[in-house]
Amino acid sequence: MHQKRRLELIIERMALERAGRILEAAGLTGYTVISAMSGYGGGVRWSRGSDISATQDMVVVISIGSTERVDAALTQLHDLLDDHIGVLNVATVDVMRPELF
Amino acid sequence: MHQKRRLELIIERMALERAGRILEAAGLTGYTVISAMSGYGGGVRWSRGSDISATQDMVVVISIGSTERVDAALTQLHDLLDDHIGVLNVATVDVMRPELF
Amino acid sequence: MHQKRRLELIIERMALERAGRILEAAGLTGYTVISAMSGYGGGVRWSRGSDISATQDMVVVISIGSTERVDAALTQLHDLLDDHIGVLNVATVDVMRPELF
Amino acid sequence: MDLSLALSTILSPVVLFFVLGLGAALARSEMSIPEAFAKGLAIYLMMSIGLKGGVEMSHSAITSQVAMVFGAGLILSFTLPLLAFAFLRLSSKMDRIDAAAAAAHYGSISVVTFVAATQAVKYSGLESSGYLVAVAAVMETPAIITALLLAQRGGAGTKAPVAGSERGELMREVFLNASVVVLVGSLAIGWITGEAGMTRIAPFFVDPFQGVLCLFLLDMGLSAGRGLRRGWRQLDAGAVSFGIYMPLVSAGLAALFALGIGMPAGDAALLITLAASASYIAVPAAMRLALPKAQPSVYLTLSLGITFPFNLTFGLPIYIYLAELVSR
Amino acid sequence: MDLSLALSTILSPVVLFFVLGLGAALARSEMSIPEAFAKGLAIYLMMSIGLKGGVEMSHSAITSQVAMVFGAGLILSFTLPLLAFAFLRLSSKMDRIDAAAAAAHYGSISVVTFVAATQAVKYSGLESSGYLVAVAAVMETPAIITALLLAQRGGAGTKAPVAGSERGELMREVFLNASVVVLVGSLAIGWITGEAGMTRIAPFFVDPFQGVLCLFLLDMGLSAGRGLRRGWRQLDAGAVSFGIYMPLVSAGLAALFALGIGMPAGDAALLITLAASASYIAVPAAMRLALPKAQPSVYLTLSLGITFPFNLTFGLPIYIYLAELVSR
Amino acid sequence: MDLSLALSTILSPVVLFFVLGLGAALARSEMSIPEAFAKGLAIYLMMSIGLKGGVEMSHSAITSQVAMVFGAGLILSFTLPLLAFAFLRLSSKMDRIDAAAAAAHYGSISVVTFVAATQAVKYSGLESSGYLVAVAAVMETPAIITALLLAQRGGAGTKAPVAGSERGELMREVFLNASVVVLVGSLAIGWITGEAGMTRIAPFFVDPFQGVLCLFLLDMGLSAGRGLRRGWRQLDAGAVSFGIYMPLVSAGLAALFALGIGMPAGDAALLITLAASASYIAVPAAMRLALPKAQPSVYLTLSLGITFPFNLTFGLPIYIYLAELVSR
Ligand SMILES: Nc1ncnc2c1ncn2[C@@H]1O[C@H](COP(=O)(O)O)[C@@H](O)[C@H]1O
Ligand SMILES: Nc1ncnc2c1ncn2[C@@H]1O[C@H](COP(=O)(O)O)[C@@H](O)[C@H]1O
Ligand SMILES: Nc1ncnc2c1ncn2[C@@H]1O[C@H](COP(=O)(O)O)[C@@H](O)[C@H]1O
Ligand code: NA
Ligand code: NA
Ligand code: NA
Repeated sequence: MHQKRRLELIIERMALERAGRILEAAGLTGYTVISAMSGYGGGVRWSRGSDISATQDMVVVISIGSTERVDAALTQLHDLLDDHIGVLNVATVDVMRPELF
Repeated sequence: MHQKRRLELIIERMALERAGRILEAAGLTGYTVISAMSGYGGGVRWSRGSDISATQDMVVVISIGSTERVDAALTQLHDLLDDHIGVLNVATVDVMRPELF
Repeated sequence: MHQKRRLELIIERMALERAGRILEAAGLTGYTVISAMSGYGGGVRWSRGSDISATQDMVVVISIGSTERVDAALTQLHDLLDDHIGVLNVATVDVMRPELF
Repeated sequence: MDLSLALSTILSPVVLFFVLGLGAALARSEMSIPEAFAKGLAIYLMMSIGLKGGVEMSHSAITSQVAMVFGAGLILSFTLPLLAFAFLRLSSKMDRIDAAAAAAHYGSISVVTFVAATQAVKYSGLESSGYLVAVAAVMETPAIITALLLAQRGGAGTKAPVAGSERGELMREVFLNASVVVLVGSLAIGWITGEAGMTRIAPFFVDPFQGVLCLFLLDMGLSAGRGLRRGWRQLDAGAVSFGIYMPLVSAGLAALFALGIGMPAGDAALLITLAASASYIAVPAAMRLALPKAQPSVYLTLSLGITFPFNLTFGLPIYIYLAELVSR
Repeated sequence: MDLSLALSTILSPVVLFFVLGLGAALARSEMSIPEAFAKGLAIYLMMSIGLKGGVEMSHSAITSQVAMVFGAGLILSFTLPLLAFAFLRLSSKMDRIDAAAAAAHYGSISVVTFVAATQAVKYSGLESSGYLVAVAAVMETPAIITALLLAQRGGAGTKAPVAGSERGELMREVFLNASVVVLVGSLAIGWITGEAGMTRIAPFFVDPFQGVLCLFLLDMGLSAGRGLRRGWRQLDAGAVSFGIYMPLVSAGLAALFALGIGMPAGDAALLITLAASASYIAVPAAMRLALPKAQPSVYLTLSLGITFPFNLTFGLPIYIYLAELVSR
Repeated sequence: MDLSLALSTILSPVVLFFVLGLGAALARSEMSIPEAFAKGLAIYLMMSIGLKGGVEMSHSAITSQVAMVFGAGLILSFTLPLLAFAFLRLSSKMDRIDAAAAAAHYGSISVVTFVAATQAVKYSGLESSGYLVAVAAVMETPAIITALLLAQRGGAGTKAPVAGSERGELMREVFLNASVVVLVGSLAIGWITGEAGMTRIAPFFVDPFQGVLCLFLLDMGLSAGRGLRRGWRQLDAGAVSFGIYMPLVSAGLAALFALGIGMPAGDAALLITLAASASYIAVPAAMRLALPKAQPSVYLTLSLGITFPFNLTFGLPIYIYLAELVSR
């Protein structure tokens, strides 16, 4: 197994395309997006089904990549999270086919 | 980057509010909930679309927080999982803005 | 806390049952499936809502298990990913009830 | 018993679509009706019967007979779980907590079975009153209280509350769940706006009703079939037979009430159906909160996998027949 | 002002279902209408009013009065945010960027309020013209431009673009969002196919319309109630009162335009309603892209939690009354 | 060829909504119809045509002509993939496995194209028979078998089965997928309950049908447009032209069968449309299981992005014209 980095970005849906462009520009080969159902932050609970504007929806973006590529994305993502609602974490994971990432 | 803990709780949807209250009481600043589509456990497969009562639905709760706060939640979550269906895991992750968690 | 492995398989929905059978055969006690909303790979973006055939949908499978069981699944999953679209990563996590996995 | 009526109930499109779904699920078809779509249809069905019931209620005064039917409904919902619990403990190997949880389902009601009954009653040439929708709403919850008392007598009462639980969460789940809100709300709206308000919305809430019910029951069939496939191993022969004789026992008791009150046949058929039907949405949710240690696969398989299909196919003609007997 | 008309608007099934949803959410019921289902209904409603408007437009020529109404709509959408911004800065503690974002909502429109108004107008015995659907579409976006200019004057203009943003993404969101595409598209299709095309699809797009609106407004009520419960702490008294007096101010201005142009009462009522209504779907989305630092809970609570309920219940009868005044 | 008929087909609301969706997607609008809602509508459409077909079949006996049409459908579904495969290998750069997978789509059918054809036939003043729904169901799967044989001849047959695969999973997918279950099931239910059962559910399954089709085709347009935007780079000129000439070739062959059998014009038009249409739901799913190495973006773009739009707009009038030619 080979070590890679797993980036997990929880961000408002409206900023998803911007986050995607950043990941793509950093050379990450792929990412997968999951839509969140509800959440809590800043003392407030929200939930998807109950907001007709859907403006407050959050998504979870997962991207597996090499340390360099993930790091390359981080500065820009940091800036994005200056403007948009969200949090980010990175973990070390093992993969079987390092050439994919 | 700063080390934090990532708590991942897979639990039945009906117990979600209870889990949320425990996380909030432990001082965690936020969590995000994802609804599971299907799963397998105890030798049985379930899947969301096929259960009209939705009682057997599972959700995945992700919460990033400091070691102390996550640990503070763990005892209570352990008790909750005594009564309710679910599993839990915690991992170490890196974050950029430690003050958020 | 006890160390276990967390397997995360991102795979096309049509291959989900096959992946599930592999995990079950490897003795993993459970897994949870989340349906992805969109993604990017091979230079192409896809998104669930926009594909009426749903053939290109991806899912995320999470399974917590002992190192042996996860390793037992890996060879077969490697073969599965030879045929089907997807990526896989494994991380080390802490759990409270080791007997469950 | 009029066989041709029974046959025409069983061979109605509504029941046949249910059977189609059941068959497909048992044959391991992967087909499904999206959850969001089915849940939307469920809300539509409840709004529709609520509205129709409310409009009918706006026509007629609340007589003492009506009050007695509400009383009968309440008594049935409170007491049927006692019977169900006793039967389950005697005839199956269920432990106290599983038996109490399952018993709650049989005191409560199934809105869809009720809806199917209103249609079957109508096509049998009988008439029924709108206020029975309100009786259905009233019968949803008392059974839950009885079941909790039954479970507590076994010692569950001395336990500390579940971690993270909150006072009032069960009450909210029980009294403000979707089916209570929509049924009671639509009933009130139908009652307030009356015939005039109804004519504007009839092309949506009245005309397509039967067709929507077909689509919904296709989904119910899939759900029941999948529940059965998943859960049948959890049920012993005693439990399975309970799923069939219990509705008949409840129906018999309700028929006695109908006889005593002197209800007209159509109304009696609906009260009997309510008693015979078992919940598979509201009560399971309440049980997950109140008795999380009870196994959901046990009570859901019983209620949705055995009793619901039985009621929809063989049950309804029997209940209508019974109603005609006691209303002569 | 005709009180019985006001009462019959407020006690229509459509409004009562909204109130039911609002009440259930405020009482902390967990019930919900699946998002996918509600969004599907929203598209249905927009297709329906687009088609009906288009068919009506295919009958009648575009007169100079029609052109003037479009002009009035444009002017209102461009300028109302200026007024709203000034009021918010004076009467509440909102900062520039929050006030600009909120102001955009009040220059734009709410399709559902418009739809409810067409129904209320119809049941008041008035007639309205199909082209007002096109006016609604035209009024959706100008307000966004004004709001961006207002925000920039405070220095936001000198800032670098948000990381990952792309030229054209805002334009795409604003001009190709679902409500613009479906409204304008259906209008064109109704206009092309005319009466002949419409008769085939009327059983779906015309007859059940009112009923679907009930179901949709139940969901809107839930959404508004939950928004309120979550967001009311974000609003001071000044902001809350703005949510009620601003639509009245806008209505007054629009009434002057209607008077000047000499619009018939039904059309005037719709123009007034458009001016008085505030966006809660298209504009919030645009604001998340253009002014991400503005707090969504502020503008959404104001628009969906305060103004929308006010318009739907008390607003509509007032606007119809106003329209009758200025069209005498 | 009757141009006004062609025009009226192309300018029908149904086709115009498809074009609207296609245009919106190509213009990169983010609008979408929720998947769950669209899938619910798809099930509705299949139930509706199944029921109508079944009721019609309950009226008329199964003649030898009917049997011949089933035979023709089977032969076409089995053999068209051979032709399609040969064409693709000659005219495009697709490898054997991609070509085999794509060929399967052209032997199978598109239910939505069929549905649109039934409407176009009806509005052309022709009549068609209910049993063609059954022919559609029968034509869904044979093509898959042919394609698998084609792929195996290239060596795929000697390979070990895919990891985790199970005997029977492909069969289940192919014979118990949603469209087969719902079409065949509804056909049977329509046939059993006949006219009497149908009248009760017609307000839901018959009257709104055309309108629902509009909404559904708006979604199909979005889907086709997005598929095109994503996948067009995968197709060379040979493949693109195949997407247009192949349906014409299939139509020609089917027309010969219709001529030989002596089918009436309406029925012939439907058989021709079935042959000309290409699957984009059932076959892609089967191909992911059976030939996972074939690229889905190739066959989906071809079938949904090229052939479906062609059939819906230009194809249908051509097929009706052809049917009138061969049935004189
Ligand atoms: N510590 C956290 N862990 C996981 N999700 C979080 C966390 N903090 C915030 N979120 C998510 O981000 C959303 C907005 O949070 P906030 O920015 O704190 O208002 C919340 O509703 C959660 O869905
Ligand atoms: N080891 C595991 N890894 C991931 N999810 C699990 C695991 N075990 C159980 N689950 C989830 O929890 C549900 C209930 O499992 P159980 O408590 O074993 O019946 C399953 O259907 C899965 O969704
Ligand atoms: N590095 C990655 N990280 C996360 N998800 C990925 C990654 N690569 C691919 N995916 C997912 O797998 C799908 C197919 O990718 P590909 O096999 O590269 O075409 C993508 O659309 C993503 O959803
Ligand atoms: Na009962
Ligand atoms: Na406005
Ligand atoms: Na074909």
